[in-house]
Amino acid sequence: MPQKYTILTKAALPRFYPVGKYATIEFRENCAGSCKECVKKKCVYDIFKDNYLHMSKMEEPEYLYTCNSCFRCIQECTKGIFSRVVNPEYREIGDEYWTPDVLNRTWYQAHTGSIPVSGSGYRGPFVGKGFDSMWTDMSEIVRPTRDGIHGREYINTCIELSRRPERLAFKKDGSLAIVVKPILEVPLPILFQQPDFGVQSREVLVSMLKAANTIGTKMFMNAADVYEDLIPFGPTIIPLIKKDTFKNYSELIDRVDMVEIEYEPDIEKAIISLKAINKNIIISVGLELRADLDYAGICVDLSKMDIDTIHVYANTNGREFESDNPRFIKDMLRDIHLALIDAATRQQINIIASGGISMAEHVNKIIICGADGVAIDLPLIIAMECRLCGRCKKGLTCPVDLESIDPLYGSNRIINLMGAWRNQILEMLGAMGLREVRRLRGEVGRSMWFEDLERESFAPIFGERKVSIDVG
Amino acid sequence: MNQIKYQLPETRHTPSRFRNTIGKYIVKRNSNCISCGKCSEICPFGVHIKPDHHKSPFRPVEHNCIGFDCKNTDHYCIEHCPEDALTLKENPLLYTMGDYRWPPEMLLGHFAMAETGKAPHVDLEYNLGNSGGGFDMMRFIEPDPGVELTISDEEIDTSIDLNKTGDGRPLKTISIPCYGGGMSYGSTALSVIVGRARAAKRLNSLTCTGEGGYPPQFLPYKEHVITQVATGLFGVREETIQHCPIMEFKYAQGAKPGLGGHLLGEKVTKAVAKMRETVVGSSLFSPFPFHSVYSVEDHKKHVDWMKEINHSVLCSIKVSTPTDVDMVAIGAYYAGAHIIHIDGSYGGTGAAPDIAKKNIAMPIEYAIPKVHRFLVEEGVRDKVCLIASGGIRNALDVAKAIALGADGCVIGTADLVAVECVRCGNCESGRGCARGIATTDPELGCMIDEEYVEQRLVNMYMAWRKQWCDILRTHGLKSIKELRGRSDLLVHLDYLDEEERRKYQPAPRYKMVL
Amino acid sequence: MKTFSHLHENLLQGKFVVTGECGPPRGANKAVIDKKISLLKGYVDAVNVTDNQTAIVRMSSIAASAHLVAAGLEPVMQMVVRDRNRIAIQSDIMGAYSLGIRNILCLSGDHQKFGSQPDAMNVFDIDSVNLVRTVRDMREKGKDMSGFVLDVAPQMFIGAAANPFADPFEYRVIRLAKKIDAGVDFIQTQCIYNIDRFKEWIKRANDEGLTERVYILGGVTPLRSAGMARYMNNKVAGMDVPSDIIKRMDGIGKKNQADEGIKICLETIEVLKELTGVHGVHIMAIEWEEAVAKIVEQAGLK
Amino acid sequence: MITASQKPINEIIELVEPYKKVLILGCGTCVKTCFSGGEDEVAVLASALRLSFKKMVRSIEIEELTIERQCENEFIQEASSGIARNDAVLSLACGAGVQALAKQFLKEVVLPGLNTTFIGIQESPGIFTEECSGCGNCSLAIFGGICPVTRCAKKLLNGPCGGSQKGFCEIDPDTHCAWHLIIERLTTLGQMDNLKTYIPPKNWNTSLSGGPRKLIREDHII
Amino acid sequence: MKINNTPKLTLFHCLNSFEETASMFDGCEMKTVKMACSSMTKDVHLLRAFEAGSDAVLVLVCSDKGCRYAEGSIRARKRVDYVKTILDDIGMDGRRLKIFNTSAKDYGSIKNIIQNTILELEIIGPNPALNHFN
Repeated sequence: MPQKYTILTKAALPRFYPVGKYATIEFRENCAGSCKECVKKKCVYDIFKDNYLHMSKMEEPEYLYTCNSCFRCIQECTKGIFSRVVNPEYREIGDEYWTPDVLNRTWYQAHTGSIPVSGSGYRGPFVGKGFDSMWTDMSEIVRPTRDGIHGREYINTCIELSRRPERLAFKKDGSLAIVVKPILEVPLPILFQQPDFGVQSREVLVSMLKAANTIGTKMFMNAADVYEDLIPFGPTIIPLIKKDTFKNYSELIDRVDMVEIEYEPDIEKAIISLKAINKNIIISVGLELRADLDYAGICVDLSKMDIDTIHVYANTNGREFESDNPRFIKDMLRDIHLALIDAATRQQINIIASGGISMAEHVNKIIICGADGVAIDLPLIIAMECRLCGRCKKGLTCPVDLESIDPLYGSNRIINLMGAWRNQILEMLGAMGLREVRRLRGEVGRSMWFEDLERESFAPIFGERKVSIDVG
Repeated sequence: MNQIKYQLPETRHTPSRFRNTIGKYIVKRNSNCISCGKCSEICPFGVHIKPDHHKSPFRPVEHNCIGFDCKNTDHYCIEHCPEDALTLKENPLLYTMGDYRWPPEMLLGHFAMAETGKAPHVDLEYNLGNSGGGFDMMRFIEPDPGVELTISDEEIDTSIDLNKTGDGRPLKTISIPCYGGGMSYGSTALSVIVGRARAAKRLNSLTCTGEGGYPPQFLPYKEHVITQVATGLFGVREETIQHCPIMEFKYAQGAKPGLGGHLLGEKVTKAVAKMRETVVGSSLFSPFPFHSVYSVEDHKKHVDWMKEINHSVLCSIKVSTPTDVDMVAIGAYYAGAHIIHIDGSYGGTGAAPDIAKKNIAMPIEYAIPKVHRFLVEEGVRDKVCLIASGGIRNALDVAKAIALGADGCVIGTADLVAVECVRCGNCESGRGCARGIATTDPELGCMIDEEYVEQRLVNMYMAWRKQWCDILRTHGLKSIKELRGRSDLLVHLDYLDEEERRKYQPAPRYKMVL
Repeated sequence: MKTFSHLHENLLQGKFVVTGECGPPRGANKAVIDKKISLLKGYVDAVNVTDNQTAIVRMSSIAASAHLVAAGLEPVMQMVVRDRNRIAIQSDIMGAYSLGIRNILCLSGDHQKFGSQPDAMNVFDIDSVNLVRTVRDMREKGKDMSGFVLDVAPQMFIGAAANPFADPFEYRVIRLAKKIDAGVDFIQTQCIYNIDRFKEWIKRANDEGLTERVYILGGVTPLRSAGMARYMNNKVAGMDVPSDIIKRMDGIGKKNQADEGIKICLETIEVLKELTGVHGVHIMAIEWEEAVAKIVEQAGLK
Repeated sequence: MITASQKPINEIIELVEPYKKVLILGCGTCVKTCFSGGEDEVAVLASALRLSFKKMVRSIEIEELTIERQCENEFIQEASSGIARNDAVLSLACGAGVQALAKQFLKEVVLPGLNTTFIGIQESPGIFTEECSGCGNCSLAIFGGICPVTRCAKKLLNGPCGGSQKGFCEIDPDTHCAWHLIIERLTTLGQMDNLKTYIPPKNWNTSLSGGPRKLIREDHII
Repeated sequence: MKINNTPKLTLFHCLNSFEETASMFDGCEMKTVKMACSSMTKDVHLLRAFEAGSDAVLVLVCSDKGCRYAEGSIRARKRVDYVKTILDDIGMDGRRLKIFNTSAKDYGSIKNIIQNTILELEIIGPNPALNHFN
C-alpha cells in the first residue's frame, strides 16, 4: 500500500501561560482557612495546585488559566468565598474577528495537535456574519464513501498550483499532442504566508518555513526577506515580487519553483520576462480585493494569461480593502468563481484565497465558495503563542518573546496546528461524503446558506422578512 | 373530547446538591449585623433564614432573592435592616456563565424549576436564549382575548400518540409531549440514566438507552425505556429489544452528523466494558453509517428484523438534518417507521468535534417545517409521529416546535440542566464531568443519586407542563395535539413590521465572551 | 559599710558562720516554734525559717520568723515564688521587714505535686532570680517593681540557694553568677555529701571570681539513718548521696547510725572550713534540731 | 483551633538577621485559619523581609514553603530538604509546631515567627476569641457551655464577682461577663439549679499547674 | 545608592476603575496591572511591586458602593492599610502605597492622582530598597 499522507504531530507545551478565560475572585478574609472540604484541594482539574506554585513565585496576578468552568469551587466552598470573572486580559486579546476563543483554540491545537472536542451542544449564536452564516451539509444514509473515522485516510487533500491544461490532445500514435507543464501540487489546501505585521525575526520565519517544508506545503514571503541563509528552504518559498523590482531577485527566482507577482495593470509583460529568467517557474499573481477594482473581471483576464494561480487577498478579517461597507471574502470568492466559470477558464486556473481564514472550517467553506485552497498568516504566529495584542506594532516587547523562539519548537507548533486542521477538514469531507478536497471546490450543493434556509423554511410560515439579512 | 382529569405526578422540593447556589443577585451581610433577625422575619422567599434556636442568621440563600423588584414591596430587607448590614447586587458571576443558546438566566430558571416544580419566582428569562435566531426570535401571537378557556391544568391534555400508523401495534401514548433522548451508560453516570427512567415512569413518558447497552437497573422501568440501536451496536441484545416498547434506530446525531460516536478509553470502565461487550480502557468508536445500510431497502430490512423480534415494538428512526431531510423522513416512513425523529445540529452531545457542532447540517427550526410540510404534501402526515430534537431547551421551545409541525420533542440537555449541568462542555475531558453527571469516574460518578434525578426531572416537566397549559388555554386549545402545525400561532420578530414587533418581547441580544 | 543584719555583720567580719533551720509547724501552735528556738539559740548565727517546705501547708514563714525575732534569734526568712504572685511577694517582704526580719532567702519552691495538696494551682509568677532582683531593687533603689518609690524600703540581707549537685553540672556556676548579678549577698547550698563534686564547683566559682562577690554557706544535713541516706539519694530531687556514704551508714548498727551521721557531717564541715570561698555552713537538721548543738560544739564553731 | 499572631516585623528581622539563608515555613492548619501562618502570610512576610534587607543593603535568601501541619512529623518531612539547605527556619506555626520542628531536626536553627495566643474560635470574620484554656477537667456541662475558667478573668467558679456591670466584665467594658452569659443561658435552659450547688475548688493538677502534661492512649501504643 | 530619575509606579486597577491611555503617564515609568477586581490585589502583590522596584504603588478601585462584588473596594482598602503598616515598620514609608476610588470615565482625576503621586515622591524619595544587589 502506498504511503498515505499524514501530518505527524507531537505535543508541544506552551512556553508561556496561555491567557485563560477565567479568573477567580476570592476574598480570603472570609476563608475558613484549613477547611477539610477545601475546594482548592478537591478541584477536579487540579487548578489550584498549580496556582499555588505561581503564587509563591508570582510575577503576575493569579489567574486560573486552566479553569474549566465547572463552578464546583464556587458552589462547594464551605464559606462561599469564590466568585468568578472573565479574565480581563482575555477580553482584550485579538479583535472582533480573531476572537479570544479563536486564539485559544488555535493555541490548543498547536499545543496538542488534536482537534478541539467538547461536550454539550453548540454554544454560539444562531447565525453570524461571514462564514457563520453558512452550514455545510452532509447526507444521511446512502453515501457509501463515508466511513466515519475509518477510511478517512483515503481522503485526498491535494491541490494543484500549476495550470491545468484545458483538455488533452493526442496524436495519432497516442502520444500527447500538447505540451503538458509539470504539475506542482501541495498535499493540503493550505499554504503559508508571511504575516504583514508581528515579530518577523529570522527564528519566526524559519519556524514557518521549516513547518511548511515538513508538511510539504509552501510559503509566500517577501523576496526582500529571503536572506541567503533561507535559501536551503528554496522549494518551499514562494517569493513575492513586484513588476518594477523583480529583476533584483533574478537569482532567487531561478532557484524556486514558484513565484508570486503583485497584480498591476499591464502585468503581462512582466510575466513574460519572468519566464525568461526561469522558464519552468510557476507563477501566481497576487491580487488585493479592493472595492475600487473589478476583481472578478481582472481574474478572468488573468486566467487567460500564462499564469498558474491567482492569489486573492482580503484583509486580515476577510474583508474587502478600501471600502466603507466591505464585502466578505466568501461572497467575493463566489463572484470570482462564477466569473471564471462564465469565462470557461475556471478549470485551468487555481485560486488561492487569503485573509480571514482563522479556523479549519473556513478552509472548507471558502473552497465551497470557489477557492482551490487558502493561504494563512496569522494562525501561524498564533500557533507560536502570539496573542494578537498588537504591542509589536507599537514597538513594544512581545509578551511571548516570539523573536527568540526556537525554530524546532515553533515549527512543531505550526505542524501540530496543521495536523489538527487537516483532521478537521477530513472530518467535514467525510461527513459530506467526499473523497477529495478538489471535489469540494465550488460545490455549493454541499452547503446551506442562511438566507436560503430562511426563505425555504420560514417564508411560507411568517411571510415576508422585514429585517434584512445581514450576513456579509 | 371527553373530560379526562390527568393524574399529575407529585412535585417535591428538591434542593441543589451543592452547598452554594448561584443566584441572579448577590446578597451580602456584613459585620454590622447584630443578628436581630429582622430580615428573616420579613423575607417571604427564604433568602434570610434564622431558625429560632440560632443566634445568628445563615448566609443568605441568594438564588431565592428577587432582586431590585423587591424595593417596591414592604419586605425589602436592604431598607429594613436597622444596621445597614445588607447589600444587594446583581451577581457578576452570571457574565461567566452559560452561552448564547443557554444564557445564564435560562440555566438558573431550569435549576429553579427542577427544585420547586414551579416557574421561578425570580425574574429570570428562562424561555428565550440569546442566539438571535430560530426559536429565540419566535413568539406566540397575541391571543384573541375571547378564545381563552377557563379550565384547570388537569383538564388540559398534553399527551401525544406515538403510533399513528394503525398497523395494529400498540397505540403508545405519553402524557407529556416529550421524552428523553439517548444518553448511554458509559457517557453518563448510571444514577442519572436510571433516575431519568424513574422520572419517565412517573411522568408516563419515555427515556432512551443511547448506545450503551441496557443496564439491569432499567428493568423495573422497562415500559418506559427505548432501546437505541446505533452503528456500533454496543450492548444491543435480543432481550433488550424484546422488552422495550420502542426501538430507536440512530442514523446520525444532530450535534455530530456524519461522524461516528467516540467514547474515550478513560470512560470505558469495567462495568461499561461489560455492558458494551468490549475491553476495559479501549476507546470505542461507532462508525458513522450502518455498514449494512446503503439504501432505503437495506434500512427497511433493518426495521423488519426488529419488528420480527418484538411484535409489539414501535420503531423510531433518528436522523439528522441535512438538506434532504424531508426525503429521508419520507423514506423512513415507507420503510415502516412509527416515529420519525429529526435531530437538529444545535443539540447536545457527550463529546463532538467543535467543527461538527457548529457547521454541519441545519438547525432544527428549519427542519421541522420542512419535514412537516413534505409529509403533509405526501399525504402521510397523520400516519406518522414526527419528533424533533437538537436544541429544544425549554417548554416554549417545545411548544414552538409543535406549532411548527412536530408532534413532540426529545429532550436531552435540559434534563441534564435539571440535575445541575452548567454546560461547561468538559463532558469527556480528564475524569469526565466535574459535576458528576456525564462521567463514569468512580468518585465523581457517585455525586448524584437516582431519587434526586427522578424528582428534579419530574419537577421540571411539571413546571413545563404549566407553561404549556397556559399557552394552550390562552389560545383556546384543550389539547397539545391541536397545537401541532399551528404555525399561524407563531410570529417571527424579523418578519414583523417595526410597530408590530414592539408588541412582543424583544429578543435578548447581547454580546458574550465565549 | 552598711550592715543589714547580724548574719551580714558576722560574715563581714570574716567569721565562719553557722545557720540553722526551723520548720514551722503544721498548725498554729507557737509552742513548737518556741521549742525549736530553745534548741538553736546560742549555737547559730541565724536560723532559716522555711516557707511551706515541700509544699506542705504550715505556719507562714513570716509569722514564724517574727516569733524568732521576738525571741532574739535572727531569722533568715525563706520565701518561695510558688504561692505568691509579685503583688503578694512585695507586700510580704515589706511586712516582714516591718516585723524586724532582716534576712531573706529567695527560692523557687518545691512543686506542689509532691506536697499535701497537689490539686492546688501554682503561681510561679516570677522566678527566684527575679525575686532576688526585686528585693535588691527595693533595698538599693527604694522602689517596688512598678517603680513606685517606697517611703521606707525594706533593707534586707539577700540570700539564695544553689545546688552544686543538680544537672547539667556545667550550668550550675553560670546560674550562680546569674543570681549574684541579680544582687544576691549570700548563698546556701544544697546538702553536701559528694564532697568531690562540691570542691569542683567551688573551684570553678573561685576561678570565676564569684566567691569574692558572695558569701557561700555550705549546706549540711546530718543523716539519721541509712534509710534516710537512701531516701535522700533516690527520692529527693537534686540530692546526691554517694554510694560510699550509704555503704558507710549501712555498715553501722541501727542504734549508732545517728551518731555516724553526725560524724560524717562533722567531717564535711572540717573540709568546708578549709575550702577557699566557703564562708560558713548551713546546718539543716530536718526535724532534728537537737543535733545542731552537738554539731556546732563538736565542730568547734561556737 | 489554636490562634496566633505574627510577631512584629522588626522582631522577626532581628531574629533572622544573623542568617544568610532562611526558610519561612508556614503551617496550613490552625494558623492559616487565623491568617497568621498560611501560604499568603508566608509570601507577605518573605516579601517584607526581602525588602527590608534590601533596604539595609544586606543580602538574604528567603525560601518559602507551607506544609499542611507543622505539629506532625509526617508532614514535617516534606520540609526536610528545604530546611537542610537553609541556615535557619522561621516557623510560622504555633509554639507546638515550632517545637515539633526543633524536636525533629537536631542541628537546625528554628525561629518562631508567631506569638501563639490561645485556643479559640473565629467568632465573626476577623474576630477570634479565647474559649478554652485546656484545664484538663471540663465542667462546661454545669455552666451551660460557657467556660468560666477561660472566660472569667478571675476564673471564678461560684458565681460572678461584684465587679460586673450591665453584663460586661470589670476588666474590659467590651468583654462580656462570662458569668452574665452563663446565667442568661442557664435561665434559658432552665438549669439555674446548677448554680445553686456549691462548686468545690478546682483540681488544677490536670492543668499546666501539674507540670507539662502528657496524653497517653495505651491502646494506641504498640 | 543609585537614584533613578524617572519615578517608577505600579498601578493595580480593575476593569471599571481605570482605562489606560498613553498620555496619562507623563513623567513616570508606569506598569499597570489589570485585575479581575482590584480587591484581588493581595498583600503580597503590593509588596512584590516594591520588590520589583516601584517607587510608589497605586491601587484604583471602584467606589465603595460600586464594586461588583459588593465589598471588594472596602476589602482592598483594608488590605492596603495593612500593607502600609508593614511598609512603615520596615522603614519603607507607607505613604508610597495609595488607594483611590476612581471610575474609568473620570480620566481627569486619575491623571491628577498620578501627577500628585509623582510630586509627592519628590518629598518621600525613591524606593529605599531599590538598586541594591540581591
